[in-house]
Amino acid sequence: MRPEIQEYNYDWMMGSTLKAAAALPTGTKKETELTYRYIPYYKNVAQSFYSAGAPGVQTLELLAKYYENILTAHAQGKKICATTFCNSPVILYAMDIVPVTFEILTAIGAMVWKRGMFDYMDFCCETGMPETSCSSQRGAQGAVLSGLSENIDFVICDTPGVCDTNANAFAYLSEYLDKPFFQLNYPSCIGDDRSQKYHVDDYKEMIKFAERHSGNKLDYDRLAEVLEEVNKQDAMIADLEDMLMLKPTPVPPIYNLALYAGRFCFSGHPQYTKLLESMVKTAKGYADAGISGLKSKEEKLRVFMCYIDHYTVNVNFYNYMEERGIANVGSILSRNFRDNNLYVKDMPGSSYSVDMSSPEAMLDTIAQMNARLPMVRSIRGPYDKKGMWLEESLACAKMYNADCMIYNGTPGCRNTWGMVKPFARDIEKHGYPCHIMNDDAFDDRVESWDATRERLDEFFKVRGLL
Amino acid sequence: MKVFNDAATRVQCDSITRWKKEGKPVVGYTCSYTPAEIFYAADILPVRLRGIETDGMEVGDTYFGPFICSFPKCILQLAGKGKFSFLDGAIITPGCDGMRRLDECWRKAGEDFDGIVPDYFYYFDVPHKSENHGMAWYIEEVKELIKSVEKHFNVSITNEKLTAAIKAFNKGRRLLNEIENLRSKDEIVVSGTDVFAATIAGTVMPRDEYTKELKKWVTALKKRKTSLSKNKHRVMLVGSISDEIDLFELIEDTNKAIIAGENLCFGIRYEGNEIKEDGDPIEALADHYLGTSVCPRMYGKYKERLAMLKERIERSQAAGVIMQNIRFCDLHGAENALFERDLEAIGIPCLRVEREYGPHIDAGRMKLRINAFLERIDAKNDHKLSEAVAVSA
Amino acid sequence: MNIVAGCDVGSLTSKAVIMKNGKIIGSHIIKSKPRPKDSADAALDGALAAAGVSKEDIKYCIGTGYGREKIEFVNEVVSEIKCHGKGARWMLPTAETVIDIGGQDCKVMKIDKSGNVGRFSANDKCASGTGRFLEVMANVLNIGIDELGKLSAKAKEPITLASTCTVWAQADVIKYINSGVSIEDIGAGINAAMSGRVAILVNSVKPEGDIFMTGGVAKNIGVVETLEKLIGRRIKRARKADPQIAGAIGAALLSAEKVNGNGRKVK
Amino acid sequence: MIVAGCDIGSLTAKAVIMENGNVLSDAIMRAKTRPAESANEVMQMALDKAKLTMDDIGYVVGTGYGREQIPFVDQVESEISCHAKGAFKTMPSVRMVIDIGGQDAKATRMDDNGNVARYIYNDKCAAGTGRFLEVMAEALEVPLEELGSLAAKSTEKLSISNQCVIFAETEVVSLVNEGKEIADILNALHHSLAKRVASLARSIEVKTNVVMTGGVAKNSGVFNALSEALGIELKALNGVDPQIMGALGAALYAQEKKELNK
Repeated sequence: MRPEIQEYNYDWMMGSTLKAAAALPTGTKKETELTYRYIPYYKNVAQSFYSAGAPGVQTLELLAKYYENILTAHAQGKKICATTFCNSPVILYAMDIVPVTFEILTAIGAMVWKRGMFDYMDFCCETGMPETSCSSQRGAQGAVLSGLSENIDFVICDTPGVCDTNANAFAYLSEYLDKPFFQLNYPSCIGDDRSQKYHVDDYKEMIKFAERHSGNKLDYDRLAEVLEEVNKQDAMIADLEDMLMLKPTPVPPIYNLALYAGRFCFSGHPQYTKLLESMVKTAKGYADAGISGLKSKEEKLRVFMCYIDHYTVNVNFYNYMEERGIANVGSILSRNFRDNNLYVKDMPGSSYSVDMSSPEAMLDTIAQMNARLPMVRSIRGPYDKKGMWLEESLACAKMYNADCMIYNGTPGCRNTWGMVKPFARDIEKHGYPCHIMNDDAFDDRVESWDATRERLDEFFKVRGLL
Repeated sequence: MKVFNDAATRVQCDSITRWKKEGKPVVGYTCSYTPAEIFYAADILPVRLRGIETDGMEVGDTYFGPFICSFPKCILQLAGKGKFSFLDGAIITPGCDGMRRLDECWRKAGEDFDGIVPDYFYYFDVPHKSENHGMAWYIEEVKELIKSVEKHFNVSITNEKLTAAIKAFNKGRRLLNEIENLRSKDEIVVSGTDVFAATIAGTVMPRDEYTKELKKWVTALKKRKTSLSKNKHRVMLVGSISDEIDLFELIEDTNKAIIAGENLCFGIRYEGNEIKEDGDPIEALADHYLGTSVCPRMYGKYKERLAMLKERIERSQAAGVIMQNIRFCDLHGAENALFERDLEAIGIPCLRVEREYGPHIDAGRMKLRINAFLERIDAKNDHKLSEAVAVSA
Repeated sequence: MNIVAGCDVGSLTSKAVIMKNGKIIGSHIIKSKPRPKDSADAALDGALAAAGVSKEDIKYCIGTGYGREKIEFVNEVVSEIKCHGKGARWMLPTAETVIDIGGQDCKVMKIDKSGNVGRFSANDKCASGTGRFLEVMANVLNIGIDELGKLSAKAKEPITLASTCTVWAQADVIKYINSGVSIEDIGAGINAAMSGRVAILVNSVKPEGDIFMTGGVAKNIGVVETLEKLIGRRIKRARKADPQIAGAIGAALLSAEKVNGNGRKVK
Repeated sequence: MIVAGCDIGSLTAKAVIMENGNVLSDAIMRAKTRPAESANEVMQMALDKAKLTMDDIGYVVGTGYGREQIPFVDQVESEISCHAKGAFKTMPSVRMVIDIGGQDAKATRMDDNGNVARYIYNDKCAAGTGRFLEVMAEALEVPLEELGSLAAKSTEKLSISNQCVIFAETEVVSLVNEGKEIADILNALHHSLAKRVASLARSIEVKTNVVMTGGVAKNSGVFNALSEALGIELKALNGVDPQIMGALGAALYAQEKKELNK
C-alpha cells in the first residue's frame, strides 16, 4: 500500500469527504465554484447527487452519518461489528451495536475517489487473499486489515450458502485479525416450513453470539421501536417500487442506489426514513405531473438489472443511463420482499411480514426478513427452482415492463458466473434481450469503463433497443 | 498397485466396467459430503466424480462462466462428452459455489446433448455448519436421500445394512491409516504418488474389491525394506481439490522430494477417518461426513484445521508444505495464505502456488517453483548443519 | 585458474557470464531464439569471445532460466529463483529482498547473507506483470522498451489500464492512442499497471532490509520509480553489473562454489 | 449510386465498394497503428481497383475496432451487425455467424429476416482470437496464410491447454523443444482455438446453417476443427471472401441508407 494512503484514517477521510460534499449545495455559488476547482474528479460525481435533488444530498448526509457512527462508536462504549450487505442492520441497531458493511463502503470509495479503492483492494491480496475474490469486500476490508480504519470487535456474516467469496472474505478477516466470527447459513431453498424454521434457529444463535460479544442484551422494546420504523420504511419502499411500474417511471436511476444503500446502512433507523420520505415526495411529484424521473424527462428504454446495478466507479453507469434516456427499473437489490409488495403475489412463500405481537413473533419477523435480503433470497439455490433467480427476474421484468435485462457483477461472483450463461439463455427464451457485462462494478482495472460503455451501446443498438 | 493405478487414472476404470457388466447400478457424487455407505447398503456402486482425462473445455465453457474453477468445468466436459454414460445417478452438493452450479449446468447441457444427464439426478443440500440445527438439517437431508434412493432404485436401505456398510468401509479406512503409520517412520518405503493413487482408488472402486486389494498391498508394503526417502526432503501437499496423480509425480520426479503426507479432500483427509460402528448409523455417518469436515467451506473453523494440519505435519515429519489452489478457488486460496503465515511463523517452510486443474497442468512453471522451494529447504538444512558444526567445534 | 560460467536462458532473452576468481571477465545478452539450446550456445559463445577464453577453459557451468533443461553444455541446472538471489547478493551485498521480473514471470524473494533464498512468491496468474507485458505494450506504442521507461517522468495524467490481461490491455492502449491521449500518459499508465501488479507481490513477502531488482525490467526507470512509490521504499541500484545478467551471475557463482570443491570440466 | 463499407480491425483493414448492391471492388491490408491511416489507405486501394475516386462515393459506413477513427465515414455500425448483414446477404439461409477477429471472437445468431437475435463475445482472455493464432505463427515462424495447409499434414494428436495467449506461446515453444512436428502443433492450436470458439457459439445455442467470417475463416485448419467441435458442417460462403464480410455488411448498410434517402 502506498505510504501516503497510510497517513490517513480511512473512516475519517471518507466521513469528512462525504460531509463536506453534503454541505456544498448550501454554500454560495462562488464557494461551490471554488470547491469544484479543487475536486476536478469528484465534481461529476458530486453533481450527479446534487442533481437528484434533496434525496441526493440526503444520501450523502446519510453516508456521512454512517462513517460518523463508526468513528465515534468506541468513544461511546459501543461495539463495532463487521458485516455484509446481505445482513440487515436492524438487529444490530436494536442491540446498540454499530455495523460496518464492507460492500457499501467499497461502493462509496469507488464513487468518491479517482483511484477508487484500488490501494485497499490490493492490500488484501498483499496479505494473501486471492485476487480472484470479490472486489466488493476487498475494498473496505483492506482498510480494516491494514489497521487504517476503526478496529472492529467481531464479525457476523450471513452469506454461507449464498456466496462463497463473500463468506470466505469475512472468515478470512476474522482469522487474520483474530476476531470472533459468526455465520448465518442458508439452505438452498426458501418458503417451505423446514427452511423457515432453519432461518429462525440460526438467527437465534446469532443473537446469542451478538449478546455475548457486545455485552448488550437484546432489548425487545427497542426491537419493537426499530421494527416500527422498518414498517414505515417498507411502506415507502413499496410506494417507490409501485412508482417504478409507471411508464415513464418517475423514479430517477440513482434512487435505486440510494434505496438499497440506505436500507443496508440504516434499516430501522430514522435517518433512512427521512431519505425515503424525500425520495417518495420527489418521485410522487414527477408521477403526478406524469413525467419521467430522468433528467432529460424522456424515457427511451426500461432496463431491469437482473443482478446488481451498482457500477459505482465514478458513478459512470448512472450517468450513462441518464445520458441515454434509460430508466432503471431496479435490480434484485432493490427488492425487499415485504408482503405489501405487488411482486410477491406470484411468488408464495417468498415474502415476510412484520408481526410485533410478542418477542417470539418479532424474532420470527426479523429472521424471515433477513432471509429475504437480495442475494440471500434469490441466488441461494438452483436458479430455475421455485422462488429463485429466474422466477424473480422474470416476475420483475414483466411487472416493471422492462425492455431488456442486464447482468452486472464482479468477477468474484463465483455463484452467479457459474450459472449466468444458462440463465441468460432462459431469459432470452422468455423474450427479454439479455446483456452480460464483463466488468467489475468496483474496479475498472478489470475492464475499462470505455470498453464497458462501448459494449452497452452495441447491445442497445444491435438488439434494436435504442 | 496396478488395479489402483487403473482406478486412479481412468474415469471408467476396469472395476466400474466389471460392476456394470453384472447389471448393477452406479451413482456418481461430488465432494466429500455424500455418505457413500448409503449406496453400498443398496448394492449400488458409489463413484466420486472426477475431472481427469479431459482434452478440451468446449462443453464446460459453454455453460459455466469465465471465472469458475476448472474442476467442475472438467466434470461437465466429461459429462458432455458421454464419458459418464456408465452413471445411473448423480448427486450434486453445494460443496462450493462452482460445484453447486454443476447442477444447473449439467441439466441445461442435457437439453443440448442427448442422454448425458443420468435418470437419477439429485441435489443434496449440505449446510455450512455442523452445530445444532446445522447437524439436524444434514441428518434430515441424509434421510431424504435414502428415501429417494430407495424409491428410484427400488431397494431397501435399513439401519442394519448401513451399519454393515460402515463396518465394510472402516476396514479400508484402517488400512489407509496403517499406511500413514508406515509413512511416519524415519525411512519411507512407498512413494507419495502410489499412496495417493491407492487412496483415490477407494473413491471409485467397489468397496469389497478395494479392501481386498488394499490389504494385499499393505501386507506387501510392510515387508519392503528399501528406503525411498534417503537424501530427499519430506514434503506435504495440501490445498484445493486434487485427484491428479501427475501433480504428485511432478513433485517426486524432481528426485529431491518425497511426499510424506497430504491433506487433500480426495486423499487421507476424508478417506482415513473411521466411523463409529455402534449406535444410530445415520448419526454416525453425519458425524463423520459433516461433523469432521475440514473443508474451508465450513467457515469459522480455521483454528481446528490449522491444528490438524500441524498434527499431520508432525506425524509425517515433513520439512516443508506445498500449498496449491486451483485458480478461482478463493476458499483454499485464502486459507493457504493463513496456513503459510502461521506455519512460517513456527519455522516450517511453505510454498504457495495457484494453478489450473486439468490436462497439462502448467508443468514448467510449477516445476520451477517446486525446485526453488526444495533448494530453499536445502539451504536451510545446510545452514542448520553448519550451525551444528559450529556448536560442536 | 578457476574459470566458471553461468547461463540463463529466459523466454525473452538469454544471458551468459564467465567469471574468474569472483570477477566477471565476460558476459553476453541475446534475444532468445525459438530453441533454448541455440540461445544457450549463442549466449555462451558471445561471453567466451568477450572474455577471450575458450569453452575448454571453463571448469564448471550451471544453467538456469526457463530453458535450463535444454542447455547441452552445463554440468548442472538450478532454478532461476536461487540464481537471482545469489547474483543479487553479489551485486548488492546488503540486499535482503530481491525482485526479479522475467519475461513471463515475476518473483520476489528474501535472501540471507549468503544469497540463499528464504520465502519467495511468484505470480502464477497472467502474463500481465511480466516483461512480456511491457514488450507487447512497447510494440503497440512503436517505441523501444527503454523509451517506455522514460515516459513516466513526463506524464501529466497517467491513464488507468485494464490490467488483468495483456492482450486486453493492448486493446485499451490502442483505444487511448486513437483518442489522442499523449504517449507519455499512456506510457506512464502502462508502467503503473505493471508496477501495481508487482507491488502486490513485493508487499506480500513483507520486504526487509535493502531491496534490489534484477532482470531486464530493472532497467525500466518508469516501472522502478512507480514501484518505489507504491511500496513506499527505495529500490537500491548497483553499478557492479547489468541487473539483467544477475541470474547468469548467480549461476556462475554457484559454479565457482562447486569448483572450490572438486573442479570438473565442461562437457 | 456508389457506396462503400470500411472495416478497420485491429489486425487488418478492409474496404468494399458497391453499386446498386453489386460489389465493384474490395481491398484488404494489414492495419497500421492508427486506424485513420489504415482507413485512408485501404479505401484508396479499393478505389484504385474500381477506378474511382472518393468523390464518386455517395455514402460510407464504417465498422470494426477502429470505426470511430475513420475520417470519411457517414455512419458507423457494429461489427456484429455488419458481419450478420454481409453473411445473410451472401447466403440467405445463414442463421449464425462466427467471426474470429483480432481482439475477440464473436458468435451471432440471426432470425429468419437476418436480424440479430443474440450474440456473444469471448470471455475475458484473448485466447480464442485471431491474435492467438498470430502470436503462435510468429513463435513457430510460419506465415499466417500457410497455417491451414501445414496443419493438414499433421499425424500426431497433441493438445494445447493454456488459457493465456502468452503462456500458450510458451507451451508451444516447449512442444517445439520436445521435437514435436510443427504440423502437429498447429493442428493442436487450431483445435484448441476451435473448441474455445465452439463453446461461445453453443452458449447462445447453435442450430444449423452456421458460417464463419473474418480472416481466420480462410484457415482451413480452424474451419475444419470448428466444424468438428460444433458437431455440424460449417457452410462455405458461396465463394465470397469471408474476410470482407464486415466491410460488405457495412456497404450494404450504406446502400440501404441511400435508398431510404432517395
